[in-house]
Amino acid sequence: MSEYAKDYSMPELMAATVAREFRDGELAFIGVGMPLIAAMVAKFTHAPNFNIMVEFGAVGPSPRRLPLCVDCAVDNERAYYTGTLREVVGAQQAGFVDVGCISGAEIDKYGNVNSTCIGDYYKPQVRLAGSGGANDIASSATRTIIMMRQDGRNFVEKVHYITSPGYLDGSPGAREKAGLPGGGPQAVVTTMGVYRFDKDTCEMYLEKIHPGIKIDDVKASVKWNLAVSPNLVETEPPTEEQVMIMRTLDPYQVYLGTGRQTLTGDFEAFMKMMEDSYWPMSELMKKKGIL
Amino acid sequence: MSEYAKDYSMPELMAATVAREFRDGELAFIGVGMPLIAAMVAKFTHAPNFNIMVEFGAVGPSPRRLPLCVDCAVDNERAYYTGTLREVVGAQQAGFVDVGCISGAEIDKYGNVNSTCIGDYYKPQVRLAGSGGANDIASSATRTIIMMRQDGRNFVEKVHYITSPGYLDGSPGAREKAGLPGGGPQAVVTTMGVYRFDKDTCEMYLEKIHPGIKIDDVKASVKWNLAVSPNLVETEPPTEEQVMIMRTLDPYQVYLGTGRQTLTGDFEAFMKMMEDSYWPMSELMKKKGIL
Amino acid sequence: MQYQPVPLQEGRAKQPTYKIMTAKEAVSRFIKEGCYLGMSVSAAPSALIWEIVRQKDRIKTLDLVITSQIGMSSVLIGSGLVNKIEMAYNWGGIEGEDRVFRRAVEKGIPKNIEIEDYSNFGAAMRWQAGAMGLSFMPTKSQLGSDVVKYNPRIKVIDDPYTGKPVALVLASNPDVGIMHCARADEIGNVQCFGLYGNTDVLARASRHVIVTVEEIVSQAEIRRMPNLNTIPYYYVDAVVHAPFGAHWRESNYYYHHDLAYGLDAYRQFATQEGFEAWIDKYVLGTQDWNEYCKLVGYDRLYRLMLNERRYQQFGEVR
Amino acid sequence: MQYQPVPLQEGRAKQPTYKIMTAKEAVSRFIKEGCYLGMSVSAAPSALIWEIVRQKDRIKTLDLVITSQIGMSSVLIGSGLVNKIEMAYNWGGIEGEDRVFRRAVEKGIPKNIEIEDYSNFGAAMRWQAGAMGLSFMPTKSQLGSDVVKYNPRIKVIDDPYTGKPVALVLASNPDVGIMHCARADEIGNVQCFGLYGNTDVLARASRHVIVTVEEIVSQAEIRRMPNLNTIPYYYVDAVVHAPFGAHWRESNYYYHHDLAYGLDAYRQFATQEGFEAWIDKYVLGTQDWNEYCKLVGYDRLYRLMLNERRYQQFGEVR
Repeated sequence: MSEYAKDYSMPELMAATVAREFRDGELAFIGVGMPLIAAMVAKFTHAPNFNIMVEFGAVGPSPRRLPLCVDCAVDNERAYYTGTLREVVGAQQAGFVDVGCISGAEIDKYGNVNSTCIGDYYKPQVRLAGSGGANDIASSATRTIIMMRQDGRNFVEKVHYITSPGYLDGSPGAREKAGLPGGGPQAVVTTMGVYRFDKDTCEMYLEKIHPGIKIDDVKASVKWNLAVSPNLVETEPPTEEQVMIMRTLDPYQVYLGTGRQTLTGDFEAFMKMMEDSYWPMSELMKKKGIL
Repeated sequence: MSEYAKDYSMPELMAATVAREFRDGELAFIGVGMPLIAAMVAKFTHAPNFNIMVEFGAVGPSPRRLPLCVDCAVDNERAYYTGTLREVVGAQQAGFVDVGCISGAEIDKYGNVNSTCIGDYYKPQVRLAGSGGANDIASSATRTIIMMRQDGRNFVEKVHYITSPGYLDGSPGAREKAGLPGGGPQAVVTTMGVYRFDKDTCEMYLEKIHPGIKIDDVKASVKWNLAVSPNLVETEPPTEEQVMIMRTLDPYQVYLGTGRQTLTGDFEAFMKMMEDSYWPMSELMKKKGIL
Repeated sequence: MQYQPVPLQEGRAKQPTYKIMTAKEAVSRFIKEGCYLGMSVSAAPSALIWEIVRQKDRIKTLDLVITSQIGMSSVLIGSGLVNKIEMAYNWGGIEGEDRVFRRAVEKGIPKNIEIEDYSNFGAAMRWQAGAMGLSFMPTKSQLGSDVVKYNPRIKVIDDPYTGKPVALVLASNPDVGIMHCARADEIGNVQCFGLYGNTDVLARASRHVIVTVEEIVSQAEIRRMPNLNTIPYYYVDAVVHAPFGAHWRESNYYYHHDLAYGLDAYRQFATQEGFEAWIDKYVLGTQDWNEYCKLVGYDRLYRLMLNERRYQQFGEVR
Repeated sequence: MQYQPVPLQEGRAKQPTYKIMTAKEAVSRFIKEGCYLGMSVSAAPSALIWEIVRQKDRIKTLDLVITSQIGMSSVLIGSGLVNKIEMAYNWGGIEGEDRVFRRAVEKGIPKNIEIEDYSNFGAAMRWQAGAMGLSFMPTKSQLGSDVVKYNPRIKVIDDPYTGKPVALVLASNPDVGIMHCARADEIGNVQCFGLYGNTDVLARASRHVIVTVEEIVSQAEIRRMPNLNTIPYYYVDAVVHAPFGAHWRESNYYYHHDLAYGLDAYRQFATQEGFEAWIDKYVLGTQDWNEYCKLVGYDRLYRLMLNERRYQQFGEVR
């Protein structure tokens, strides 16, 4: 077992925390960004038989470059299956996806997530991306992990628009009554801590708090009266190995830092990132016995 | 233009008659048996850009052996597409199939065909194969060609079971009211003649009579009062070339004669048929400019 | 609030583990008494059907669901295993009349069977629905016909968008799906070459899946062309290596239909005594598929293979 | 009785004729004013989108239908061509916030657009329904959410079999579907390699189909592996040879996403002036796709290709 890292960033802590939610042998529905990094960390540490599905039609890729989007050529690299969105989302609707990750701009205490608009739907103050696959994951994945920035304004009593259903109004069996096959939100991992949902009330409560974060700041950033677990613990830091894997896969911190600014318009830097990745990633896979 | 054949059989006449129903550039949904022979004759004579779809997932095969069934490896030979039944039948439901061929044990004057049972459905006197794809073709193909043996008992007032819908009760717009997208039966080609359906009454009438068949015999073999076109003509015989193509493709008369009896248990004869086919078929295709 | 998190549910995905076993083992493990069994037609899973007949005293009864089947389902029907068949077509194709099926339906020999009729597309869409976790699919087939009249599980509704009739078919999720395919790796990624009818959706709809294959390949070979993965590993429970495993039917690019044999089998199936003698010799008289192949003759099987390869080879135009 | 046979109907199948033409010709011929246009995301049909912008004075308005789109739909939106977009996602992915989309929706710049929201699966099943000639498909996505609340074309009904709610989505049949794929023959048989999202059903659902491809191949090459024919010829109207035709996005096995370029484009898209300057230079300032490629630089495109091929090549494991 690797030592805890002494030097790590908040995104790295979040990615490691999400990685620990993934179990060996599972099939996960993963978008790009931080969940993808978390998935690779899980596969390269405690879950070698963990495989991902990528929305636009790939299963079990084993890339040695950083995937750049959910329909990216990199998602295709040494995949078991490639083809259609309907294959992977259809499998999810039928119960074959153990876990999916989503994100959003707002969340409420029952885990309903908004990624569509702020303000009135027809005259939005801010128009956002829309559901993409988030609604599909939240509807049908056996469990859903939500990753969010917690900015003091986005943990709200009522979201402007429910893009991805959590436990809806929190009433018993609300998801089943709505016809939703999936299990609903399992955890929310934010920049402040880790939340779970109570099995009776379906209400979000704070389970873990990140190192260095104060409980009063957490409470102040939530717009409802946040319940806190009597067994509140500090979030486990990433291990050295987890951090090493993240930095091998994403050396420019495209997903875990400011890499996108660095690469804007810099073709040579981008090509160097994509070209240099082959050998260190191949070596890492060899060491881990990953095909 | 090839001369009319002097020597031909009833199945050869029927296959040639069906071949003439197929037009260049069309896409046809074809089972095996006589319709397949007719399709190949069409493609090798007047319709080089005519292609077939085979039910269990093949489009545009260009075989040099006799296909043996709708899910046969031969249907796969040099096909443009192979895969699923849903591709070909889904395309048909969406209107992409110009013409389909079906058969059955019984037919009524509105072209409804039975291939399911004789007698009560739950206690049948004779149980037959069931729909297979016949119902799908009859429902959705832009037009349907029906091939039948006419045995004196099977052109009936009312079929025991409507497996494949024709014009249903013959009332105006009956197919559309039932929700059927396809155009319905276009022609019935039997061992006695060729029938069409009147555009106003949807009733079957005799359009052509086969050489040597007597009109009274035709009428006697039909259980309703059969209408006969005032312009009744004799069915055009097959050309020498059409017959040559049929005999090249099916030298043992598996579909057009007694080949099945010949081949029962005779592995060497069967292998000879499958092996010897390569060269004459290749030569024929070369001559015809068929890829 | 009890601060007990929402409990984990069980997912359906099969794990990427070693899944190669014998037909005997796979049938023993997954096919129970009263099993609702789905089977492919392209290619026909003969090796598994033979093994089911060998284990018929344990299995006792089956409910079959097929789209079309040619010959092979009747081996189960004639063996007295089948209570019910949900189907679009069960007949002999080029081999002609299916006397086994007729005897069962018309005369209850060897026992009565219940039939539920669909069209091919209707039957296929039932697996499509099951594959996607839906309880039905709409179709325009079957409308206006007696297929709808005699099958209460096809519901004709007014289309909520157009107001016109549309026929819904109920999802089919077999307890076990059996199928013969071209190649698989050891964790159960399966390739079908050529036409494969509804094999893909049958695998997706079934709770357990047993696949026989012509060849076992490595995971790297699957990854060489992931577009050709017809059935990803998470659907598959068991992979059985059974070369010539679809005989007397065909396996695209491997060997074609043994028509001389099929016609001869059908001739013997004309009477129940003939059928039973055939089963005694070819199925119960052999211990496994390899013994069956020896009885048929590997020289004969090899001829069928050579002839198919003369005309086609996957990845070539011959 | 008039002895007039039932008249022949017109079928939808496109004929197996020579279909290769330029993007300019294909767009001119098939995309009319007010066209209901469907477009793929994997891969993105950039070469065709650029050409549509070049012909915008003729085309005037479009209604777009997508599942997810990253960047390319916004080139049409920012050019003022789009009246309405039916969508699951329209944003920048890794390139971040889509300011073009935001400006149009929030401020009506360059003009107001109407939005109809779905989930990815909901949007995909609309093309699935359209592909099969059905008017709707059922899904379990979207239930309980505001996607259903604000979209009257999603109907939640009680499932006729289970009594539970199920969400129906209305079929989408675009006037024209545009897509970028790997290879095609001259009659329009098309291969997609790798992941292709919903390209297959978009082609099947659309009344007219324009495909750009990396490579033109012979019919024999298609027949070598007919299982890889993603879009058979009867769906396709026009085949356009456009190597690198998905730039700045990726084309599996050919080249990957040009992230440095995409990030830079998005930086310029932050203002409408920046967007227009970019369009003037890269789209209106070039006559065709080859000129665009020259402007980007074939050396750069070649580097993207080499890098992709270092990691993957169709038919190999690298």
